[in-house]
Amino acid sequence: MKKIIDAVETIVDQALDGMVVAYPEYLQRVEGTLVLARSKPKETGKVGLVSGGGSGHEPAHGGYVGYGMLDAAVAGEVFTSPTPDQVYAGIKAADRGAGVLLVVKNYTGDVMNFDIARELADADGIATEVVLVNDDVAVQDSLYTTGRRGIAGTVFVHKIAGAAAEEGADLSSVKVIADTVVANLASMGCALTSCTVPANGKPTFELGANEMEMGIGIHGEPGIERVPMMSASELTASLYHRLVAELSLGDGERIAAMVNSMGATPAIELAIMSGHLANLTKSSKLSLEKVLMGEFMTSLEMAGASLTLLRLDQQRSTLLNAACDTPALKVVKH
Amino acid sequence: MKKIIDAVETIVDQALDGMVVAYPEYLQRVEGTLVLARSKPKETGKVGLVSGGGSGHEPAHGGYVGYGMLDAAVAGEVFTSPTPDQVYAGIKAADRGAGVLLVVKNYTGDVMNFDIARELADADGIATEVVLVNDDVAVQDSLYTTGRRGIAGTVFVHKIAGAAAEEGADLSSVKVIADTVVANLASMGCALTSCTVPANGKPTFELGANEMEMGIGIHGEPGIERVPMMSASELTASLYHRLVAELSLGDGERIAAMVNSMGATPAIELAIMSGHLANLTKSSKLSLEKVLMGEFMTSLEMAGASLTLLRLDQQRSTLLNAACDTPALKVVKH
Amino acid sequence: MDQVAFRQLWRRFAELIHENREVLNDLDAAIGDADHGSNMDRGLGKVVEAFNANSEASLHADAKLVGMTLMSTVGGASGALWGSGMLKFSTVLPDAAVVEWSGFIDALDAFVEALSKRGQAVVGDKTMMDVFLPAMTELRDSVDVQEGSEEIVVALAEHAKGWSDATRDLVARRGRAAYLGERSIGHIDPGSVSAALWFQALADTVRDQVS
Amino acid sequence: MDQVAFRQLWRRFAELIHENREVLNDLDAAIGDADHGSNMDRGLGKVVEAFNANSEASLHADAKLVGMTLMSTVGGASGALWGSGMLKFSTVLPDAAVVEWSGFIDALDAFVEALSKRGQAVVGDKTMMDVFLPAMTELRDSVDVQEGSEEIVVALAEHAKGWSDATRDLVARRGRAAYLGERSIGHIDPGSVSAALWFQALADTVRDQVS
Ligand SMILES: Nc1ncnc2c1ncn2[C@@H]1O[C@H](COP(=O)(O)OP(=O)(O)O)[C@@H](O)[C@H]1O
Ligand SMILES: Nc1ncnc2c1ncn2[C@@H]1O[C@H](COP(=O)(O)OP(=O)(O)O)[C@@H](O)[C@H]1O
Ligand SMILES: [Mg+2]
Ligand SMILES: [Mg+2]
Ligand SMILES: [Mg+2]
Ligand SMILES: [Mg+2]
Repeated sequence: MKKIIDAVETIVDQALDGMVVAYPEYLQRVEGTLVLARSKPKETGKVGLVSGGGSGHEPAHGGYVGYGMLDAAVAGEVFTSPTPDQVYAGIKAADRGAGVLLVVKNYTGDVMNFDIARELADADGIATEVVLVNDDVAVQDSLYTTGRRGIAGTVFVHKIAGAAAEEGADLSSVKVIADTVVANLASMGCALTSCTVPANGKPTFELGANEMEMGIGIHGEPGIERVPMMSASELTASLYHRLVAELSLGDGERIAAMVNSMGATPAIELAIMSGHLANLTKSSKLSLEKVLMGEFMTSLEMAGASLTLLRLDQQRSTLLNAACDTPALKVVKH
Repeated sequence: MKKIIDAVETIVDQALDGMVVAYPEYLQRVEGTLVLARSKPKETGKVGLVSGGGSGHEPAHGGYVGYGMLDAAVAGEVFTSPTPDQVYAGIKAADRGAGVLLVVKNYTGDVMNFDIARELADADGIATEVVLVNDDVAVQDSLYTTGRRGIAGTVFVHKIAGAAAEEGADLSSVKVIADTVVANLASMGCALTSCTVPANGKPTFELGANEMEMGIGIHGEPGIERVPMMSASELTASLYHRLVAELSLGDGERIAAMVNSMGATPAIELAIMSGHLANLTKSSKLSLEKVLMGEFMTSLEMAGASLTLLRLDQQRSTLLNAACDTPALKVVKH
Repeated sequence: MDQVAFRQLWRRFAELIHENREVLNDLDAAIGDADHGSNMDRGLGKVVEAFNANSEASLHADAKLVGMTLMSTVGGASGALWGSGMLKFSTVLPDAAVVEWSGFIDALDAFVEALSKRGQAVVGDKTMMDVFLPAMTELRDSVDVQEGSEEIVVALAEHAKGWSDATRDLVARRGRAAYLGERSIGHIDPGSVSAALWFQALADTVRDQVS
Repeated sequence: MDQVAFRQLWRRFAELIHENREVLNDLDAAIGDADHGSNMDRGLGKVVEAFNANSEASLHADAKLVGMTLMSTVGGASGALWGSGMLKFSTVLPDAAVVEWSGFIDALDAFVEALSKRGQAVVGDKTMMDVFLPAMTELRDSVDVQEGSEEIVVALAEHAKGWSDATRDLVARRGRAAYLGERSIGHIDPGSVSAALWFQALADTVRDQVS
């Protein structure tokens, strides 16, 4: 395992301090916790947004704390959901008196830890709502199992719900907007290499020279299928058609997309995928209004990429394009 | 070689198209060339800025095209300097009647190809100046050899010279400012893994499980020394002290820094380095006014990082903090 | 069971987890995210630290200390489950230094019920519940037997290991492994292994008490 | 030399570079950035394409076509050097279909001078100039010999290979390898190898003309 670290035990703590070093105008650390909160909290009376999860997904989640997106981000150990006390600290940091929306990716651990935190917040009189993100279409949705996972599409939830909260929408409205984002959101990813969980010290899985893993989650876990390497064109098309089918996107519909690197895959490859995406949307007569390309939800140093599609309506489009200013995502008004 | 590509020959062309797909509000491609130019050119009468180099350094160089930074970026094949005709096309795209500053990293190939392009521009009556970036302190400076290389510090030149040009400074003033940036700039990088040049299909060099390569350039070439892996603390200190010595930085001086990933090294590791950097500057009584942390000048999917220090004075500080809006770097006025 | 035994049980569990840390990570790597050993080891290390730093007045307080510590240091699915389970466990234990065997089983019953409620997993879902649920049945059947019956807990530890091993053939329906569907077949569930190790720790503790 | 021979020379050079593409990349990987073979191969492939698409009226025009093509397709240090060198070369060649051996040598002289001027490298700097500069001296000495003297060009090709091999022991002072300093010792300079291949192509062409 080759990583620029000091000790496995201190990675998360050190990294959070380093985030504040790099982004002091955006972030402060809530003392004694693994929570990053806005250095300039939003006005009282507005709904707070908290997101979080295991570390190792940088810039998620601290990178999305700032104007127009999150109010606080809660970090767990690498690939381990944060504990309820930490989530609760995040809720308190985000609460400006109008309640707090928790953005939770649908993993058992995240769901349970955030639920316990909500119970604590309840006891303290802080109103909370949850939006459960489950955009990963690689996984079958089912009532009888854990259902679909939340992956990179979560960033769209941060952006759109964050914009609504910034505009002053109340808690239940922000939740409704966030839920409709999720209802119109689909993602799928692939890995070209595994990543190495620092505490484990070796790659989580091994891939042959000509193999890729389709339908991976974001915890470096194996995907749902191992297939031979594809070209950029084949890969983009295969992900795209799957997402279009899941969302039943039809002629003339408006979409936003995210082409996300899992970590090691460089921007030049994402750009090639983005080119294919533009051509694919043209062929299916979809109106591609926005592409987020880059590292948004990573799995440490894994090579691979994910594609996300979001169906837009006027409201989501407006909120998506609303100004925001965070370390990892800035929408500047021209 | 596992990459999300279609064919080695079309990588650069496809990636440039993809950049326009992702950033249509910032970039347009100059038809028939490998040049990305601002989709909204700056006012006539202002100095143009052109930078460029081999591809594989994304977001460099197209990612820095936009308000307050570059006017055009010229791409070569992966790790190969662009050809003079392409550079000349970039110059023409950037020229708004007040001449063009070329930001050139000090590699033989870049220097010669940009020089030939200047001869073409000369013949056409477009005034050009060159700033030669040679921030890599791993390499001995010498009149009798190629001298020092230009690496990640180039981004500071884009930012500061770009801000001066945006403010309306004339060509010779912009060049003077750019030259003083270079005179106060020092960088050094390391690799934990090699990258694979697509056309070559295999890693450029091999590193043992406990080895790192110090003083690498940005073309995936071997560095100046192979050493055992260091901790984040040792690595940051070793790079830092080398840079401080080169710049003869003393008590109370103001600096900006860049903690740059070579590609695969994730943000969590950069953040750990940034934390150490902040402590180191405190110990040496330097005033660390700005940290750029992230992927700014990469070498495809290489794991590793570089550290850059820039001595600030009031002028450089003001220009560094001036608003800019490009795909890869945005300074938003709060 | 008294406080000494209770603490010994958890110290022993911490040891077993620490020894099996890599095994648990590897099992989790196959069908999850490779952190179950690290998570449990981190949390139980903190439990031992908490024991060393605090001498609580009662079993109730001890169990609460365990629950709070696990809840705030393990993280992930196992942290929420073990944490809230042990907090529930503590509410059932008396504010005293000793509890009857039957009282201990009642507390454990509350623990398992809390897990069921929180995690919604049933037998066959390929989770730690594949150990805890049958173990509870077996324990409840033993409620009349004297505390310290080495036989019972040793047999239980062995059975727990078997129930854990049997998760190998199951398709995961809860937790992170559920995303793998059929691909989860052929791998033992890591959480069931740590659950079985807890019963091993119980057996070891009772054996020590007796001898 | 006539246009047929001139084009054959470049076609042969293109072949040799293509065959040695990986060797050149590997040499460049050791002390540079692993692209010299790809760069030259890309450019020479385009030269062949340009030949196929254009029948120029003169040697001057043919040479200019080569220069423009290399200049705009090779890139890197070698592209700037070969490109501007061949453009210079073309200015010295007559607007005619044939040139005397001495005229060819004059053009080559201009080529090498352009390289020296652009690249500032001298013998011993571990670059293509370690082949071109001594080769020019040897050619100038042969200026009175009849065109088509197979002996001379075959010998020259052999010497060129030797000069290229000898770069192995040098410390690079120009080009990308210079950054490696002492570490560049022990590796042959890739640009010197492609330069030597050019002389090989020249020898092969002359041999073909003669036979
Ligand atoms: N809903 C659930 N109910 C009971 N146990 C569960 C549930 N989900 C997961 N588990 C257990 O948790 C274990 C995984 O724990 P761990 O790896 O520490 O957390 P995570 O899955 O969040 O990484 C699984 O092996 C399984 O036994
Ligand atoms: N200043 C120079 N003068 C002459 N030849 C040079 C000079 N610099 C580099 N070269 C030659 O160029 C070769 C490298 O070419 P190439 O790999 O295509 O370009 P780059 O170094 O830009 O990647 C070297 O092997 C060397 O022979
Ligand atoms: Mg986990
Ligand atoms: Mg090159
Ligand atoms: Mg796990
Ligand atoms: Mg090269």
